[in-house]
Amino acid sequence: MARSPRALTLAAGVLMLALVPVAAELLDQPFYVDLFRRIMIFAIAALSLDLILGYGGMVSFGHAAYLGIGAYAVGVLTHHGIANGYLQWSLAILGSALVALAIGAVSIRTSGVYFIMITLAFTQMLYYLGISIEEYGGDDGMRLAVRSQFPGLLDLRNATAFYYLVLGILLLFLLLGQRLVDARFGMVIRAARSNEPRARAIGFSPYRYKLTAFVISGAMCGLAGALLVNQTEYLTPEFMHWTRSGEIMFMVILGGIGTLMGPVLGAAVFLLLEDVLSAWTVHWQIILGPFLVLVVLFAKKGLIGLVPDEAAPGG
Amino acid sequence: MILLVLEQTLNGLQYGVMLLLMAAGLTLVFGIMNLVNLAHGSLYMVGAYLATGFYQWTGSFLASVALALAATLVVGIVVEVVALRTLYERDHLDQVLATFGLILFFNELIAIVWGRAALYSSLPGWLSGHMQVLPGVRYPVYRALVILVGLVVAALLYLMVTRTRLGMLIRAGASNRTMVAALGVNIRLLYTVVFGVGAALAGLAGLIAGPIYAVQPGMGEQILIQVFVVIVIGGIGSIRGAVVGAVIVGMVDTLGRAFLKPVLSIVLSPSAADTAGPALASMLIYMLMAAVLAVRPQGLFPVR
Amino acid sequence: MGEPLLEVRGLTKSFGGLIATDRMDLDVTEGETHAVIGPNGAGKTTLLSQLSGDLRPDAGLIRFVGEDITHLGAPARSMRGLARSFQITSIFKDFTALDNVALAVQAHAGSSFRFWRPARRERALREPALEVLRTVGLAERSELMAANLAHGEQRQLEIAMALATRPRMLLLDEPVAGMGLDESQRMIRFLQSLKGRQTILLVEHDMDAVFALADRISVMVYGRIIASGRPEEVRVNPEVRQAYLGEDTLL
Amino acid sequence: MRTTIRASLIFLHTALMAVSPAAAAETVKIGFITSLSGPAGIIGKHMKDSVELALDHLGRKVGGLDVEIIYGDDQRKPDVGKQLADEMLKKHRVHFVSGIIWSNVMLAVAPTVTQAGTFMIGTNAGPHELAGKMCNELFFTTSWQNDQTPEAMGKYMQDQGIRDVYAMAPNYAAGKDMISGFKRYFKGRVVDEVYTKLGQQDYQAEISQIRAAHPKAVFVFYPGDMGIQFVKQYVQAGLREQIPLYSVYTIDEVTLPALKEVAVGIFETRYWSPDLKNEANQKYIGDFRKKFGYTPSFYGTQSYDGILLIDSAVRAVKGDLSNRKGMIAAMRKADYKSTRGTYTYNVNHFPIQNFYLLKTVKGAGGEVEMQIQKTVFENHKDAYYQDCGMKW
Repeated sequence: MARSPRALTLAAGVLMLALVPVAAELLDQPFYVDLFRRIMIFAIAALSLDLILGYGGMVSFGHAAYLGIGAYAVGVLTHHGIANGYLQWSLAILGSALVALAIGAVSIRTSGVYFIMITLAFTQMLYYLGISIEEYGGDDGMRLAVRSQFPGLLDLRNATAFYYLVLGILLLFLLLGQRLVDARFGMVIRAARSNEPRARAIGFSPYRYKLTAFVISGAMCGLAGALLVNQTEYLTPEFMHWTRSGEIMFMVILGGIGTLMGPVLGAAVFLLLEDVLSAWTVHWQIILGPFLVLVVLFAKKGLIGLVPDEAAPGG
Repeated sequence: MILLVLEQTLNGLQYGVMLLLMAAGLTLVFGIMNLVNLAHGSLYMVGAYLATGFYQWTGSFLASVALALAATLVVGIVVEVVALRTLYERDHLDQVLATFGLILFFNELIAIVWGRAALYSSLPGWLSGHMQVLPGVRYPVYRALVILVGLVVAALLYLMVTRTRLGMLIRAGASNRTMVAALGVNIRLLYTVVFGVGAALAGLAGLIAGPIYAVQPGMGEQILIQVFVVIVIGGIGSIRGAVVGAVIVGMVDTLGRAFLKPVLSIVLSPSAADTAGPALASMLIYMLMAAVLAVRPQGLFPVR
Repeated sequence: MGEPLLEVRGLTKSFGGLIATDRMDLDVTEGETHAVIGPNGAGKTTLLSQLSGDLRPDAGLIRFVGEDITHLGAPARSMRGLARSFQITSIFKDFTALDNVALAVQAHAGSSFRFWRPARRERALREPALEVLRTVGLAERSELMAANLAHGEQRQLEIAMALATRPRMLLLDEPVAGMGLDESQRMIRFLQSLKGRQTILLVEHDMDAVFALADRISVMVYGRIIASGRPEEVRVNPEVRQAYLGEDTLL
Repeated sequence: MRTTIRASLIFLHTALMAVSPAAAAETVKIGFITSLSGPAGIIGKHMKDSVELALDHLGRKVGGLDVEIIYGDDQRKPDVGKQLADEMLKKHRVHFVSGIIWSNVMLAVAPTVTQAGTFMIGTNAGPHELAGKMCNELFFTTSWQNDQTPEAMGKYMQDQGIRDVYAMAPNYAAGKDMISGFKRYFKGRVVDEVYTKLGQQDYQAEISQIRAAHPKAVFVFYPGDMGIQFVKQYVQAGLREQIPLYSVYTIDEVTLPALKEVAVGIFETRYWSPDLKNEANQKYIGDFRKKFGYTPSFYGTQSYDGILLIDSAVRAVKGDLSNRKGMIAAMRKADYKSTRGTYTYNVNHFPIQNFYLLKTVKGAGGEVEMQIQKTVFENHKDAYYQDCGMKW
């Protein structure tokens, strides 16, 4: 394991991410701390999606919902004068988990396109709900008066401290994800994705496992939402727009579905590409669109597929 | 009041018809090729642009309709052959993403060719009046025509699916594609034709929409999601489901917008009804869809 | 012969106008190998699917070890000791052979809501799984991806998965279908080795296999059992000969 | 060069550098954020073209210094806008951030910019927060506070003695602000207030409700494509001739080409119109049409004005970009040739300006255009400036 090309890539990637603030400092380009922090936040969201998409076979086209719930948890508490980060982030995780439980309970009964569309529909509902709540800015959203506060731990106003916190969470989730997919639980959801009738025939009731995975994924994405609103210092229902769900999905596919590093890589490439292309031409979407099609058609394993892997079974 | 309810019912029907024109093509393509085509909205947009362009060029509304229909059919066939054909055997995830990419491409292409500003599109004089449906109920002629067109298309689709050889192949293809192939039918050609028909239907919806809505890049996505709600409620792949779903969604959405607030204000305070009414009205069709799927996970008319 | 292990009464299932199972009765006694035969389209696989819980019957009763299981789903039946193999090979193709079997063991070895310890390093799962693979003769192939196994091996793997759930009764849907002569001989020998230790309900087309294995045979035609008895009784039953007119030579 | 020393880090730097920062103190750097892609991209185009025209008029110099403009596409998303602002501040080290169409993007961006000690020159969005409690000495706008325009319409309709008005807007914050701004001056009976789904396409149901309610007039706020669809359908339903339509931000030079004669007879209020007779405006309109081949909108004039305002500030401090106090003082004078004519700044750095009633008419050449009918407000102040703590 330690010597496999992917492990080396992971190590190199982590090292590079860890050095970003140092490099930014040396080059006097603090912007890159912000940019890479944003990338890592979306990487967390993409990673959470991949747990159910890549490993569980659940094509959720509404993952932006949890990004929104997490963001609203922080934004709403701040709005009411509660800036305590422990409280806010717990609520973000808990709230997303509960919403995921409700959405999942209905959605997982369906499959295929129905699942895609019902997750989309639920997210649309939440999006319009967000737009309608005037108290929290409606469509305009509202500014976050202060970033979440962690007295005695760290200060999110410090760009570097915030950066390393996000990096820490990303690494933690990578580790948790790795344990999860290899543990008994992960084997069940992967088996159900591979062949659900067979999984049922040997005695698994996939529904409970899939629902649990869905909730875990939602909770993780909720934390990403809490991070995103702190990054942006702005709360907006735009976080829940359906194209956002599509983008997160694209990050997963671009990087490599059914792997843990893939979504991280995908988030980085997608956001950097967007940044570079949109600075280059206003018609950047005419490049991004066909690029997306080509990735889907010809690079099924995503970018991570370019890095050789020892025959890791089961996926 | 009764006249108003009647008029709103007519409005709901008319909106349902617009949704049906889109939904029919989408559900046809799904039912037969098992393809989730998010770019269906792009074909709708193409139809609207071409019709607007042809109208300005020819000066004849009817000629522009005919030309735009034919042209959208061609565009649909080209898209099918170039990009979508390879997606039939892929899973839904790939289809969703690739066609999402196509949306970006088409929107930008249209923006490059026609600019980002909304186009001027209007009705010929003979269609812009209104008629007396019932004493006290005036209805725009064009909207009445839309209802008529929708009913005709629905009838034609029904006949095509139940009475023609193509329809038979379509039904057979939906249930057993190897069998159809074994019968010596060129299945590739069949798929291309079906996709072309679906595209033309989307184009028809688009060109009808042109004079009522804003003709601009991205116009397809605004209606697309609602169309998905329609076919999901109806049962994906079922023409009958699309018809029923479209009418239900059209009615629920229209009547919700019209009467939800007054009804709510009976039970709630006026200001609460002011807030809750529009919020609920915009979520109504999604709630309906969730409710339908909770009870019937395959929609109202499951295909398989 | 005491209480039958599996008891089917009045089982009925129809698809549209087509009746696949028609008020059918069937008993399987503990320890026996019971074969259900019948011409194509007689409804054998539909019967098996109803027994395993993959299909809901329209009417009738299924009792297993004295318990009414008619309304239980497939997982619950698996938990009660019913294990099936599928006519069309159904395995986890992107897992190794050993993973496949270990998953079956896992389903019957305590809770799977465990999130931390790698399942592939749980000896309590791997060792019994390897043991079962050894019994079916796939031990050397255990680390191969299931998709890369030969067809016959995949059929063996399927039986191994069923066995790994430690079932009280095996439901086998054409275990030798599509196999070469050698492979099917090996499979038949293996199933013979289970005889007596394992109750088996077998649906099979291959008459060699049926007569080599079955203690009792039930003949199914148009959704009904028309004859049931020991192989030599069934072989001479005129109704059966009638139903199998074209296939005389086989009998 | 620092970068040559740290060669190992160059890849990171160069790979991400879309625009190379040939930083020289003599160059004024302006970051201009607007929506360039997506349906709203048309507004961004009006703004961007106007910025370019302003630079042409200034001889490609701002305050006598070389100028570099960095455009950013916010995609109408607040978080993307915020990221662009960070990029402009920290990577490009701009001296001014300008542009911004949407209130929500503005609310995300403006504090980020001003907290970094950089000027934010808004050229469209005027959310009330920035006019009131969140006002800042580094924030200026060349547009208006959101409520002012509907206030003018409310005033006009009140003055006309119109009663029984039916009010409609999309169901989002700006929609509600518009109606409350309208009601601040309109004291007659509001038959009903209806909020429709944001981005709604079909208004036939609402139009039937309007007809049934028999109002004397209809007031709406439907920006962009929503406006095109609402107005078309309103006219197709034959209501234009029965119930006059008064609107804000619905008929403008962006939507007019898509509406043409459909919009004839509809009233708008606004602080600017293409037919405003002042030298700066006529020069702007004339040159704009010549260069870009279409008629600019108020989005354009504001952006044009924004660059001129920056120019006036840099000129006043003789190119000393570190002299913030001097530039603030200069901008407060609004000492430049605005396309709206002269105006002054309120304490919150929002313009005190006239508002006019406009009507869509068929012009002499057969072209459909908007013309000023009368002045509704002279030197109108916004409703929030008293909440702003700035004193000067």
